[in-house]
Amino acid sequence: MDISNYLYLSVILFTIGATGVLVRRNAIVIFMCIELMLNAANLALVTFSRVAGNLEGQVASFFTMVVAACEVVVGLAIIVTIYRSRRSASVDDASLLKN
Amino acid sequence: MNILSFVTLFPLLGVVALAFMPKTNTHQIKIVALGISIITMLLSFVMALKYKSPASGFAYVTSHPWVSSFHINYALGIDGLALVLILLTTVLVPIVVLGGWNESEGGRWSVKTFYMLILVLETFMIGVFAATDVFLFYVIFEAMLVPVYFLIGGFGTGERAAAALKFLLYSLFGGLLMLAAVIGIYIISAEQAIGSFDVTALSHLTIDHATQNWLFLGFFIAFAIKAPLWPFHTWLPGAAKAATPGTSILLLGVLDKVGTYGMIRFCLTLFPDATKTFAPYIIVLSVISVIYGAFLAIGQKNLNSLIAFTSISHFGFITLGIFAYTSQGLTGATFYMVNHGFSTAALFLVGGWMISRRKSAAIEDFGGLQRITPVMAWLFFVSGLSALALPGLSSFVCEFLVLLGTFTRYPVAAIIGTLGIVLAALYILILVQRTLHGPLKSGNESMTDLNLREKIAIAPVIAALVILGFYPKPALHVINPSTTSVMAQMNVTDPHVLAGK
Amino acid sequence: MRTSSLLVYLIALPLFSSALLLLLGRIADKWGHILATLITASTFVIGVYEFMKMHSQPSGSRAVTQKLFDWISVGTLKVDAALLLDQLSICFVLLITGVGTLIHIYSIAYMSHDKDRRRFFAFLNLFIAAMLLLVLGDSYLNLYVGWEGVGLASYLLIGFWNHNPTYAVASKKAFVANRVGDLGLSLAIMICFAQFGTVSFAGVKAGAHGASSAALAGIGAMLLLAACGKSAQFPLQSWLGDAMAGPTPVSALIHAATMVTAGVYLISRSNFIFDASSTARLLVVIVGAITLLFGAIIGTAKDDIKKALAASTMSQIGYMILATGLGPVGYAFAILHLLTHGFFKAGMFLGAGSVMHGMDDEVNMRKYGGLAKLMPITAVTFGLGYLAILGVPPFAGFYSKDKIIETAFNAGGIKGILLGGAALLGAAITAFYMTRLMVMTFIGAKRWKAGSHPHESPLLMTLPMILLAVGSVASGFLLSYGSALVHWLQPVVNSQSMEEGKPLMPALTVSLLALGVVVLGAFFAITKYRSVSDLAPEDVSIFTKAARKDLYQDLLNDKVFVEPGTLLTAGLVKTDDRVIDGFVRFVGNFLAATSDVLRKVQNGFVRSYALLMLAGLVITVIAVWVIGA
Amino acid sequence: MFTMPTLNYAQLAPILIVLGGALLGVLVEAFFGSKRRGPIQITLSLGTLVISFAWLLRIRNDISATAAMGSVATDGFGIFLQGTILVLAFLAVLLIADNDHFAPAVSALPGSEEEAAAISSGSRTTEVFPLTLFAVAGMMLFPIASDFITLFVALEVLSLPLYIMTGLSRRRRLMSQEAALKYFLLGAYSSAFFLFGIAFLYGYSGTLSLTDVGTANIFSAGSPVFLYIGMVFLTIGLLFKVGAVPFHSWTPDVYQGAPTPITGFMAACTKIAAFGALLRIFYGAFFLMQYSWKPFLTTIAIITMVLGSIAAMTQRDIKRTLAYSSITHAGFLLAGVVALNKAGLAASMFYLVAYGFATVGAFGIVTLVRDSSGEVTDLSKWAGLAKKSPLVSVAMALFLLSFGGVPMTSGFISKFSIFTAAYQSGNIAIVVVGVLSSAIALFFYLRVVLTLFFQEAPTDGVSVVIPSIMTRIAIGICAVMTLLLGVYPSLLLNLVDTMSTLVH
Repeated sequence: MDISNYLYLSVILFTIGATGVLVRRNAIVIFMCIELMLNAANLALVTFSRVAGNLEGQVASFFTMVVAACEVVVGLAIIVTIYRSRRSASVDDASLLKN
Repeated sequence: MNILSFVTLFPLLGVVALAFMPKTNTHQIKIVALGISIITMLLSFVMALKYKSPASGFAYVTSHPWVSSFHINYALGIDGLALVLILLTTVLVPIVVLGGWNESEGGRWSVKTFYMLILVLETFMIGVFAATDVFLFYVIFEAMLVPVYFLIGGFGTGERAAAALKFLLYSLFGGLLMLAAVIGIYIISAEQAIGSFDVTALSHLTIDHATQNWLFLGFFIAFAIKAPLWPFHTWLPGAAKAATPGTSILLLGVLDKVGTYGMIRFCLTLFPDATKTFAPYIIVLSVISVIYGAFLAIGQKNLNSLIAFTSISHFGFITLGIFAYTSQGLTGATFYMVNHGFSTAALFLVGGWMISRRKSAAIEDFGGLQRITPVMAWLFFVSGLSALALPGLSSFVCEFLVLLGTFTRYPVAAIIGTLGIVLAALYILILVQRTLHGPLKSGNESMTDLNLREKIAIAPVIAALVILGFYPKPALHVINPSTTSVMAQMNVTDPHVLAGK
Repeated sequence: MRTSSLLVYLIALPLFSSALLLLLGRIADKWGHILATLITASTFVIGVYEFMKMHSQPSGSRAVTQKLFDWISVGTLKVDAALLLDQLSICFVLLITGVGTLIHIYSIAYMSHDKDRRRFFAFLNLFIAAMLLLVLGDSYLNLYVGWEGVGLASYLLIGFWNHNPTYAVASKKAFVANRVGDLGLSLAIMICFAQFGTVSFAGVKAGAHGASSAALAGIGAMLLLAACGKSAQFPLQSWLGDAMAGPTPVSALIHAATMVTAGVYLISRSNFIFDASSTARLLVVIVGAITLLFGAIIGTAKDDIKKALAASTMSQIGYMILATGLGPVGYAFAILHLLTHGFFKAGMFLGAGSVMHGMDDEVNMRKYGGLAKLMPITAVTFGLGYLAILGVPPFAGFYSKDKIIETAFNAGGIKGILLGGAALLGAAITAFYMTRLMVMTFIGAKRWKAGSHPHESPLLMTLPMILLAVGSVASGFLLSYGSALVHWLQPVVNSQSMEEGKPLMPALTVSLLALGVVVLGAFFAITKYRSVSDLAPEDVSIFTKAARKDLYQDLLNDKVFVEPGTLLTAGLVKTDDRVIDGFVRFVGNFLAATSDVLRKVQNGFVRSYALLMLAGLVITVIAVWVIGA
Repeated sequence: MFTMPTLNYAQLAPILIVLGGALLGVLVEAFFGSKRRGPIQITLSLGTLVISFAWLLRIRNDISATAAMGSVATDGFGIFLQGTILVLAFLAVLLIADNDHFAPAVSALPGSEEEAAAISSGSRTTEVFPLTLFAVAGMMLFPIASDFITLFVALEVLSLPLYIMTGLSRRRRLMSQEAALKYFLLGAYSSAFFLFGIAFLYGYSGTLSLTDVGTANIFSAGSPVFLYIGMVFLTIGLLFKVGAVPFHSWTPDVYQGAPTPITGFMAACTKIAAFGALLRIFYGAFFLMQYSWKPFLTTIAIITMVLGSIAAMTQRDIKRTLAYSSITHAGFLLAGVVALNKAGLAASMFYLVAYGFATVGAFGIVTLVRDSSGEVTDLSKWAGLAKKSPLVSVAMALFLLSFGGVPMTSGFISKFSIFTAAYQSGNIAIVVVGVLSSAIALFFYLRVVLTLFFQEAPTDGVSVVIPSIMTRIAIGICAVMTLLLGVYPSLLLNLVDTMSTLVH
């Protein structure tokens, strides 16, 4: 299989993620879309690692996973807190700060 | 420390002294402020007496590195142009302090703050004329706005906050344009030699024409706003209306002169080619200023804004003289700066006393003052005569020189400008008639005439107007070499005599 | 050239005395008028002394100078504060100080009831100083200082009772009209400097022949404008009538004898300009001719004795101006008429003042009548002045006015006939209105207000009137005996240089003609005004109405200058706020509106923020791609 | 096969010390009672920062590209910025130390009994101190990172604590939480772009080293499309952090919602770190392909300056105003980035210092202005404050004038040097726009000054609480520095001249 197909997949995933952030209201879902974008980037890293013939890309993807995990911790904490206060995880409800 | 630095920084000593005085002891604070400003004045007299016109460049030169990365120096030095303006400053400050003895009270802040601001301002005002480093000039040019802003906003009347803001925004806007030009000329100097802000060094640069034009405009617009020249003038009447008389005197008498001073010191000498390119247009603006300011003055209902518009008209004359770049024009314009300082000071002082006694600045509230307060009325009249440039008073000498100098290069402009002398008669005499003549208007009955302090405050101003009118030689003697050197730097000569010789 | 250190005192003494009286205030109330009068008298003494000295010199070296100090020295412009006393200026010095002294004396009595008499004398002395500077300055710029100085003094004196709003307005009007003239003088000086590089009389004279005719015409026209302002000539004449608001001695001194003749001095002094420019001369004679008729016509309709005299002054100065435009010999005749006029008109004004003094300051001649019996001295002195102004031989006016009429006829061609005709017509009208004045005031029935007790004035007032009357009688003969004045002025104005053309008609014919029209005018007036109503009739001809309104010059000024000016001012005030400041406000509002839009974009929804980011990203990628490709 | 990396610990020590301090802080949270934690944490944090700074001084001349196998570059530029971050963090910690700003029980529902109990028990949130230290460590790493992995990790290390800290406000909890959510979501979103950009740059050059990307692209046959995508995505991740338009939307909301000392901290330090990284990347890695990015970065700089200042004009909240001000300053700093000359680098360094002091100082003052319900950020309530508290008002005016670039304040020298550098690079358009937007920006700074000094105080006015000694010190230092750097800028200018070196 042509290696560029991996890239296409990566780009498509990234686009889905980026669009998902825009169209979904639920903070958790949005957050999942962002994770999807990170994973798309991971896929690209691994693919390029293959093309370049070195391991740097693969190592980077491990770092990414770890960082993503940290992000989950922090992110979920924030989302849960706000859910408790507002009884809603919709990001559109949280719009006190504006103008 | 040379005497110039000393004169410049001396008022700061007063600021320090005032800072340690208790707020409540207002009388003592005033005495100290007055004392400091008088000593500064005497020091500047000493400096003036020892002054000898330098063959080229500046006298009392001093220079210390300030920001070495950009070759910025604390560099001071004066020529005749700067000297007369410094003297104007040091003379006016004690007069303002004495004349406006009570105007610091009832402000938003304490009397102490008022005089600290005044003295800080004095240092800035002297420094701005003494600076020979463009950057230093720029810094002071901008920094001096801050004390004025607080003086207007904190101690003024009426729409003082808005007026102060408008003043500051206009000035800073101009200043920013100038900053771009300051940077530009510095970069050019860095390209041609070692970077420098020294005004003499900068005048030796060769700058291509297009760049000169842009840099010129950067400086010029800043100065035109400051001066102010039509159509950049709309901040002035509001500021004059809101400010205390003392502040107005310093604002119109000295601060605005920085604009016209800058035109000579920087626009003409640094960008001679651009000056020649733009001069005709600026002459047109100046003539408009002269006529427009006069008409607007006629149409004013408020005493202070009337004086402000007369100043716009007078500044038109000054820029006319500058951009005619003839000996008579330049010397006349410089001398005009000094005389306008005194003449405006006189008007604002007496006007201020009238307003504070009447508790109103509306012209229609006055009437028949000559019968009840003759001394005040007379002084107001004499101040008015100075504004309309009556021969025998110093303003005549300079106005005439300006017109004469302009005529030899731009006859049409001078002819139109001369209409200004008729309009000046109108705006002054209408004002005099409405306020001083006629039967006593109700509301004026309890006005009191000037007291001794007020008489002492205004006496030197009137004396200066009369003495310099009859015997302007000392001033002209000092100014002439500067004019010559400016014209030499511009590489221009006076127009030839058309016939006769 | 000879120098004299005395000249400066002519100016310094009265100036000093004026300053002293003003600064000392009430302290000087008791003796101020005496000091002022003595000072003026002393300047007369100096004048006479200088005249004696000058007279003893040969004709070519009579001029005296005194350099005081460098006044203005900038570039090539060098103006000294220097004085020049020559044959021309000595005439003025003597007139100013002589008449001035008399009027000071008169004023001591006239103003004795005014609590501000000290101030009045201070102003008078200020005027004397400025007027002497005007005639003594050795350059146009020095002259200009005096020129505006007398304007100031005139302003102060017209508005001496400025608590009366009308008087205050009158003084303002006078100053502004004068300023219009001053504008002309300024421009003339500027052209002189641009042309010759100097503004001194000597320098300009030396260079005049090298200048272009356009430049000379320009200078001439501007000097004429200056003269029109100061000497109340058409079209700047309208202030003079209003100027009668000032105390009567002021009218006599400033607005009859001296200041208003400064225009004549200016043109005579600038003879080298006018001699070189026929265009300028033509303008001068036109202005002179128009004004002499204008003033005369106005004079016929005035009931206010002072205004009638003022109109007469205007007209008489018109004669002088006309004369100055008639070439070299005209200058001498102009000066001659100026001097004789100085005597008889000042005398008549003082007479009018004396009448007012006796009539509780009544100025309306319709309330006079039959005063000759009660005020014999006044009536006689006034009558002598009357004969002089009519030009009845051998009174002073005869010598001067006839010469002007004669010279006018001799100007040649149509011009000569027109000018001569105008001058002759003026003489007839003069006779008419002066006779009317005499008749209404001194003869006929009493039309006094109840409670008036007319009486003769005290000696202090009558003495100057008598002395001036002597002048009215004798001065013409003395000055023109053997063409004394013409010879005297010759070195200055070159008055004999021009070959006189073949006269249109012999001098005797002119004199007879003039006398004829005068008699006619006087007779007409006597018949018409034998009986006068004490109220001005309303059903008068359109000409009378026009004359009463000063021939609508004020109306014209209002319509052409004042009203458009007022509108323009109001318009500019609005423009300043709405257009210029409005533009700045517009920029501010525009920015604020943009700012509001940006605030709306910041809507608080996190997803729209993300959209903004994404949009920014996409645009950036495309842009970079396009630029890179 | 695993090779032991050789690490130069001496050069990494400043970061390690901060990380160590942070870990100690975590232990303190675990082992000390709530009453005693406060003083200990404050001392610990301040101590850590001081020691780290002292160490930094020791190694200030050790320049090396290989301190961590090429992953970090310790050069004059990096060390200078690290030092700046430490100093400003120190001042920010002094502000943070004021007990009043943080929710006593973050997990408790706003308004719940649980919260009331926490308040009455006087317990305080001390987690904020170790979080701050973690963020500081990330910030210190960010500008010296010289490979993409380190860059990414540093970005996250600095960001994640900030997300949490944003949500800790004691008052207006809902807003604070909302700010945290927004900051987190948008931050993560931008991180994703950032990472995707890294992936494509890697695809283009086959290396993750910044240095090698810089040189690889000349020889590589890799598609420039990868380069463009990679570069733009990466840049946008960074532009998000500095708050450049149109990636700025989070700034006003987060600045407003976050506890004010935290706002001050992140406004100053994040900006320094992010600009540090930007400058290193564009002066280093992307230097040779400036033709491709200079136009778009210039455009962004211009848009940022103009829109930032215009948007600020009509703000009514002081914190939002300062947020837009920080956006505008990002625009000016970008002008320094695109200048691409040594003067530009030095100017940016000076600018960051000056801006940092003024920012911490200004937010420090915001913490002091309160009414009964806590901090008041509504500008209309600030009217006439100068009458009651002249000193505080004068200090605030000083900071605002410095932001506006009025001479005699540090902000003026900053602008002057940035514009000089931009002019020198021939980019006169950016100078002109910069000057004009400065004028607009001045309007809103002066409007605040006017409100403070010339308006009449409302009846339900606010008052300035008597600041704690620590807050006083922080604001005092900021004010003195702002004035000093304006009056005698040579102090710092000479330093940045020598320190403005980059190793590749």
